[in-house]
Amino acid sequence: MNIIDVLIEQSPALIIAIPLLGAFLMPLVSRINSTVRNIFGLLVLCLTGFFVGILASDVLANGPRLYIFGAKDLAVPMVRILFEVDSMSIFMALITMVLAFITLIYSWSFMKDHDGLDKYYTLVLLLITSTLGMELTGDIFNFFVFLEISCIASCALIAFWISEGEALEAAFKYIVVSAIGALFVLFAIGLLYAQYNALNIATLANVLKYTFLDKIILVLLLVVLGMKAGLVPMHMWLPDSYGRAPPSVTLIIMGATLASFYGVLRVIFTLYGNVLSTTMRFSIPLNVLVGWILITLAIISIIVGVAMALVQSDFMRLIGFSAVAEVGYMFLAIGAGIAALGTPYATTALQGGILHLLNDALDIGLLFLVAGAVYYITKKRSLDDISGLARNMKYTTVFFVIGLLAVVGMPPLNGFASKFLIYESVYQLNPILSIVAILCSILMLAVFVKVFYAVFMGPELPAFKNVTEAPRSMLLAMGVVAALMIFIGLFPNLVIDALVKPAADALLNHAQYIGTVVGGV
Amino acid sequence: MDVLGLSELLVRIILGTLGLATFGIIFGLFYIGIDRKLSAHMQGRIGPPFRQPFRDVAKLFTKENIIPDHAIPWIFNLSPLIGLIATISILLYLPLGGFPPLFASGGDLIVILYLLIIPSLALVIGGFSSGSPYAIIGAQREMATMIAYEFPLAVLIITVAWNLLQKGITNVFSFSTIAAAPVWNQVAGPLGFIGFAILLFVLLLVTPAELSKIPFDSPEAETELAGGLLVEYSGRNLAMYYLTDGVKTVVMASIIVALFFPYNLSPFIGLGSYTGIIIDVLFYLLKVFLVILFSVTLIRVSIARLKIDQIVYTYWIPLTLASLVGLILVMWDQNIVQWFS
Amino acid sequence: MIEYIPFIAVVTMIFIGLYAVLFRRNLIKIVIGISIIESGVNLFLITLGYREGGVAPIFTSLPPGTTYPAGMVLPVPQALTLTSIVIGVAVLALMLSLVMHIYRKYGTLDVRKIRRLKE
Amino acid sequence: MFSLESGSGFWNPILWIFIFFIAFLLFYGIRGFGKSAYKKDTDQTKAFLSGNEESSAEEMHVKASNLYWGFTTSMKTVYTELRKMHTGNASDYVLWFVIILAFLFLIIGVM
Repeated sequence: MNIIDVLIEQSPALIIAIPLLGAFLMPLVSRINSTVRNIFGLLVLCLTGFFVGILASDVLANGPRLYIFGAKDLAVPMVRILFEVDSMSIFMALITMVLAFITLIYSWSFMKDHDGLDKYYTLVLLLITSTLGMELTGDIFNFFVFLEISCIASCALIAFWISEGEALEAAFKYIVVSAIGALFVLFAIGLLYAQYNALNIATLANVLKYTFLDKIILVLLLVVLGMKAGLVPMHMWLPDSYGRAPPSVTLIIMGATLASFYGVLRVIFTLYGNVLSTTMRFSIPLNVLVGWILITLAIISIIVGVAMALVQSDFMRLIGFSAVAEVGYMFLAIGAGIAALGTPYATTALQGGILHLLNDALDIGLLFLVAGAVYYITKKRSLDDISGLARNMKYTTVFFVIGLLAVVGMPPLNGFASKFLIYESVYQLNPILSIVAILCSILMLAVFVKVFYAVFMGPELPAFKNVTEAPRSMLLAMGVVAALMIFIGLFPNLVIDALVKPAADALLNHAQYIGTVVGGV
Repeated sequence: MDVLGLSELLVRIILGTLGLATFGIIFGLFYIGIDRKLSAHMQGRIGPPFRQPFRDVAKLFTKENIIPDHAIPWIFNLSPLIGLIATISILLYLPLGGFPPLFASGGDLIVILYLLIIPSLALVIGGFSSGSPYAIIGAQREMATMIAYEFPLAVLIITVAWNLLQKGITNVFSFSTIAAAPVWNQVAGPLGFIGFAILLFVLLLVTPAELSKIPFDSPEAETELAGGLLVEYSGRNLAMYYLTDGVKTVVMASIIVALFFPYNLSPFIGLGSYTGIIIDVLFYLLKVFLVILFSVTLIRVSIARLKIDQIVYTYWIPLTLASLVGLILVMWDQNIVQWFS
Repeated sequence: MIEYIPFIAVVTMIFIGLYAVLFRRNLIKIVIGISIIESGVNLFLITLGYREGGVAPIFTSLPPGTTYPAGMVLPVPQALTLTSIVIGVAVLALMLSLVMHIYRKYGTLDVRKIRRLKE
Repeated sequence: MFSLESGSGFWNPILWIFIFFIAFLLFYGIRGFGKSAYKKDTDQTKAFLSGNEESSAEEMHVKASNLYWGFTTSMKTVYTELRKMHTGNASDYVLWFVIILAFLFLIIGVM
């Protein structure tokens, strides 16, 4: 057994352990000086990224991988904590790592002038840990624990600019909804344990019967995770907190949001995978019902998100509302995929949704980075107070244009590739779905053209005559995201074949996920 | 792909782009000339000669290309160019003159729907970047108009594709599929026919807004905004917008022809080879002319300009409802016929 | 009937907590409401693991005559509850400190007045 | 290989980029034939305001919140409702959550 095999075998635990350890070492390291602290943070992420990378190459080649804490094999599977990593989890972990790297590089310049940065980086690493934990774990109680950690870390980060009352308000609203949501998840976990005497997802999925209690559990998990992912009408915390958190960390808070979205996928496709085709009253199968519930909420999300974004005047809050709409697109694709499970276009819709997850993280992320750069330079949030920055901030303008075109799905950028797949699959379920999706992407264009005008064009106000370009590390972070977006836009097939297809197959093939644990007993 | 195939593809791309750009510009300007002449006659004027648009463009190239003080030069200069190029690129995906599209497997209806946004977007961004209050008001009106007409347009495109899908056809968004199975042949009964007739009517009314013609030209509104988003443009930049307008006219008319009248004359009268091709091309040009006559010329001489909120209302309430009715009729079409048979 | 009482208590506590969160205006009372929901959920978990006449699930020094494992209460729910209590304390502390700071900035604890972020 | 196929249509970004690039070269060349000179720093480069005096930059600035007047006006009823929905009250956030929870309990419970 060579060293790489050992590393791969241990990597699920190390992916969690390294950033967690790094988080708690951070205050100590920060005492030396800021350069060492920055390098230490990068080092921790590089190490984590390395393990995610080798784990990804292994999982994509050889199928799901199991890690059992505290034992070599599965003697008593229900009492061990399991990490089960399949292509979907590793896809999410890769996205999280990309967002984490960009956050870190961006933070170097962006947060330079603030104090309390040791706590800031500790929280950032903690949030990354918890997001990765939610994505890799195979144990539902473990999922709850990481959900709570991410909730605490995000809340503290949202309130990081504690001198602003609004940041505190946003953080309080966030923690109220997430704490209540998390408690309902715990309640659902209790119900699951009461019925099946097990806590790991694969074992539960194997024995799940779809009793009356299981219906309650399904609703609780769907609604809570949907709320954490930002579905309308439970989205109101999202623009508040995205708009008030430091823009540098919005990316990883978004990573945690996407992890909740992943939770929805895991619950529906894996936990309820065996019972999805159960026929209920009026001979409606469960998958159709759940699919249409998600589609309805998704359509409302898209419309409300875009419509509200159109009238916002706060730059970051506006992006927050458009993030709600983007989440709606993902839920639309996934909902159509569930409702039409088994047809060829369901697979296309699912792939479109999963690709859109990656694109959403990059597009909205880039826009937040640009918003952060604008805030860093002008110290203004309202679109009404900013004007004519394109004259002095050329690179930022170019990055914003790329983000704008991508987020509305203009060819040939990445947003178009995923929206193309979504439009051309969901119309087969019902034509109205594609119509609304296309229409709202045009509205999204109007939203961001307004921002483009307000921030970068328009007359040169005297207050901004002497503004300079954003610092180099911020430009580097934006450039990396923009390059990734252009790459995905030009070669969507490469990304779909390498990452998205395996992830969609892993979701559809829940028997393999279950078999990895249950077969091993 | 081998070297030979690759080089052939390259030659096709280069020659196709050059050839279709020439075609689009010449016929675009020509149709604008016809439109101006005809509308002048309808209003009891003599009107300019047919070749007036060519002269206009030639003259604009010799004029000074003024960049205003408040403008952001690089955006101001780039946007007319991008708009024109994007419009030209649509031509390569469209069936023109009775021929199949040059790159049928390179882009479909959804791609074209999005590429059609780019010229309008270029206008908007150019208007915003020129820094004149008139242009800014015009640009935001253009954006609102774009939102407005995109709703019925989306309904129409999805309906056409969905109807084909119900007949078990694959690649329904592709133009070669649509040309092979014209919509009128795909209806089962009168309901479907009425549905598609409504959709055709809606599309004919979307066209003037897409081309910023009266009554939907409030972004340019010479009388109140002094030319709106083009107010600061001059010289070769304005010539680019002029050309874009011409090419876009051909593009929109060709889309209507391809979606609703993809028929050729040669199979009917049984002419082969070159004569057949010439007849088809002439017939296609005639169809394009008729579409422009009905959706641009006749409408713009008979109706006065609408206010911007009236434009949004017109498209979002009456026309969207009409197109949704069309969609529902097409959806019911099959069922009704089955009930009665 | 008597064995259902804990479950009734659980549901009652969750509803009392939700009532406080939804209809009380004071931020502290909202926090208390969340705390009550949390106690309700914890009570639920503990109740799940209860066995009549069971002893604590500790292997060493079991009372003589205890059957294993039927004579012990379930250990897993207890572990879950402990974890959940620890997390709950952290969330509670964070919420209370936020409330404190909000009072400094806004000068009020009325939830209806703490809404600068709206629309 | 580069063409994205959805089963209902195609999209080939590389091809489009090629077309775009060639058309760009062509029209950039054609544009080069046009006259590029103009008289800098004269009245020619002032914004056209129908003969009115030009005001300061702040006053000429059309603010972002004033854009899309036509759209928001014709959608006024929708926006009033949406604004009413976003109260910003933390209790209402939880209320929406409970409403959706109850609603889905009803739907999935009945089915």
